[in-house]
Amino acid sequence: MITETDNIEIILPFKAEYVSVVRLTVSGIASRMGFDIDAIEDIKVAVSEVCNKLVALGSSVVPRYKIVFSISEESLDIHFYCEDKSIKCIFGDGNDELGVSLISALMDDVSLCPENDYIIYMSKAIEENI
Amino acid sequence: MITETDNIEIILPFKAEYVSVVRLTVSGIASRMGFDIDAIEDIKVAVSEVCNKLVALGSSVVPRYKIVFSISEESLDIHFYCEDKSIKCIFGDGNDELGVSLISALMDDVSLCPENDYIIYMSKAIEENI
Amino acid sequence: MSSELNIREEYTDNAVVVFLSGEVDIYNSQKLKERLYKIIDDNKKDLKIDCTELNYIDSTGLGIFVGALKKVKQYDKKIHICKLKENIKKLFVITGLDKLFIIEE
Amino acid sequence: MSSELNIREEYTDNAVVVFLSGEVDIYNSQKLKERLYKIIDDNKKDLKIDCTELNYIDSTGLGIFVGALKKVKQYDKKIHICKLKENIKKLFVITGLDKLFIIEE
Ligand SMILES: Nc1ncnc2c1ncn2[C@@H]1O[C@H](COP(=O)(O)OP(=O)(O)O)[C@@H](O)[C@H]1O
Ligand SMILES: Nc1ncnc2c1ncn2[C@@H]1O[C@H](COP(=O)(O)OP(=O)(O)O)[C@@H](O)[C@H]1O
Repeated sequence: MITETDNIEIILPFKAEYVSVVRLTVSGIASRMGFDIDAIEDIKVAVSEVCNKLVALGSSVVPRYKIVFSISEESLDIHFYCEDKSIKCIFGDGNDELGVSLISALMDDVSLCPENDYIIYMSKAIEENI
Repeated sequence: MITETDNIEIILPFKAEYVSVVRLTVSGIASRMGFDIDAIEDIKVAVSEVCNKLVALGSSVVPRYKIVFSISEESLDIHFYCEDKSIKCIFGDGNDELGVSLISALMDDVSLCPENDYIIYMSKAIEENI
Repeated sequence: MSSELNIREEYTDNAVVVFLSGEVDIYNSQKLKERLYKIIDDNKKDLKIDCTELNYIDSTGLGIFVGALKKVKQYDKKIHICKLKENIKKLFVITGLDKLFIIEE
Repeated sequence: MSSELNIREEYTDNAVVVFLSGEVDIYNSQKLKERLYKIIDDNKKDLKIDCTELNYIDSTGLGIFVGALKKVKQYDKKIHICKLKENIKKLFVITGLDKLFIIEE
């Protein structure tokens, strides 16, 4: 089966004031994809939790981080990137029970500590009840 | 005077369905900057007109274009980029009177056909009545 | 998120009232065009476009209004555009389209 | 765009009712924390947090509720959280915080 994937990237400073911008961007993407209102809210919360943690950590090396939204017919896949390679396994310190429990519960597939070039991966399927 | 500028970039496919995503992103940025509701609407229209034209033109070389939002205390400066260097002076064909008149009237500073590495530049000052 | 476009019409003796709600943009303007053109051809009456709930329109949408105007003129009819929000009325003024349509409060 | 956070309080005989509207997120949660903590210390009463118009909250905001709970408990008081929208109530259930607060319709 051949499916086309569209990628939308946003690159932004490690600053708390722009997390709401990401929420608007992702809600626009998710609503265009046909997610229902509840699912859109879930995705907004999960994405924001990662942004919150990145903003709290910051980087002394680079000013910004990147989020890639991959849009297919089946799901919205989200990867977080940063060129500062010391930013890895960001929830590994165990300080964010609330955030981690939200991300894990609200998304369908999550990789919080991947051995990869991205920091975090999360995915939401368009029809959860497949 | 030293002022800090924050840059937010969004990179997206040449597709009509994602222009609304750009509108949400830019409205989030502009509202965070403190623009009033009328100014936010102006910026949304002007940015969308450029996206519309880019989407209508498309590119046979690259799948996506880039918008950089530069946020300072004085203004929101917006640059459109594409790696397909044949995309230049996009409104030069004279087919878009409506779009061009809107962009020119709604933004404070506009460069529609720059001799530069960006396709279009536009800027809105936070206090128009300086 | 009222970014969808909804179109609904009501019929009076000598006009069709078209209610637009949401956003008209490049993604959905074709739908508006087809609907307006069909209404015009099917009814051959004046058109009244009620924009109370229209939150956004771009040049694509404005161009469709212009096209619809050319079409009603073939039947010697008019287009009234009413209850425009201020930010949208401004777009009609900037483009000079406020002089082509009958703009009403 | 109701992304701003607004906080308003009303006083009854044995409780302070705090009305939250808009969004609580990492950017404005410090403002919520300071306001709630001050209300608690100044009044030493039960807190009732009315979330009718709260559209969004993240873990930063939930953490502040937990902190506020620790604080009211010093005065042997309780926190009632009422009129949560379904999408926000869900966050309390996921995190188990629905068992720490008195959640009311
Ligand atoms: N299910 C829970 N029950 C009780 N307290 C919790 C629960 N989850 C988190 N907390 C507490 O809420 C506060 C904020 O949580 P968290 O966001 O994980 O920490 P932090 O603010 O340090 O990032 C902490 O005091 C934490 O112990
Ligand atoms: N101020 C105006 N008065 C009358 N007609 C106009 C005006 N501006 C644009 N038009 C017409 O509106 C239609 C759409 O405009 P425009 O967006 O510029 O063209 P296009 O749809 O080819 O990109 C065209 O037929 C154009 O001639």
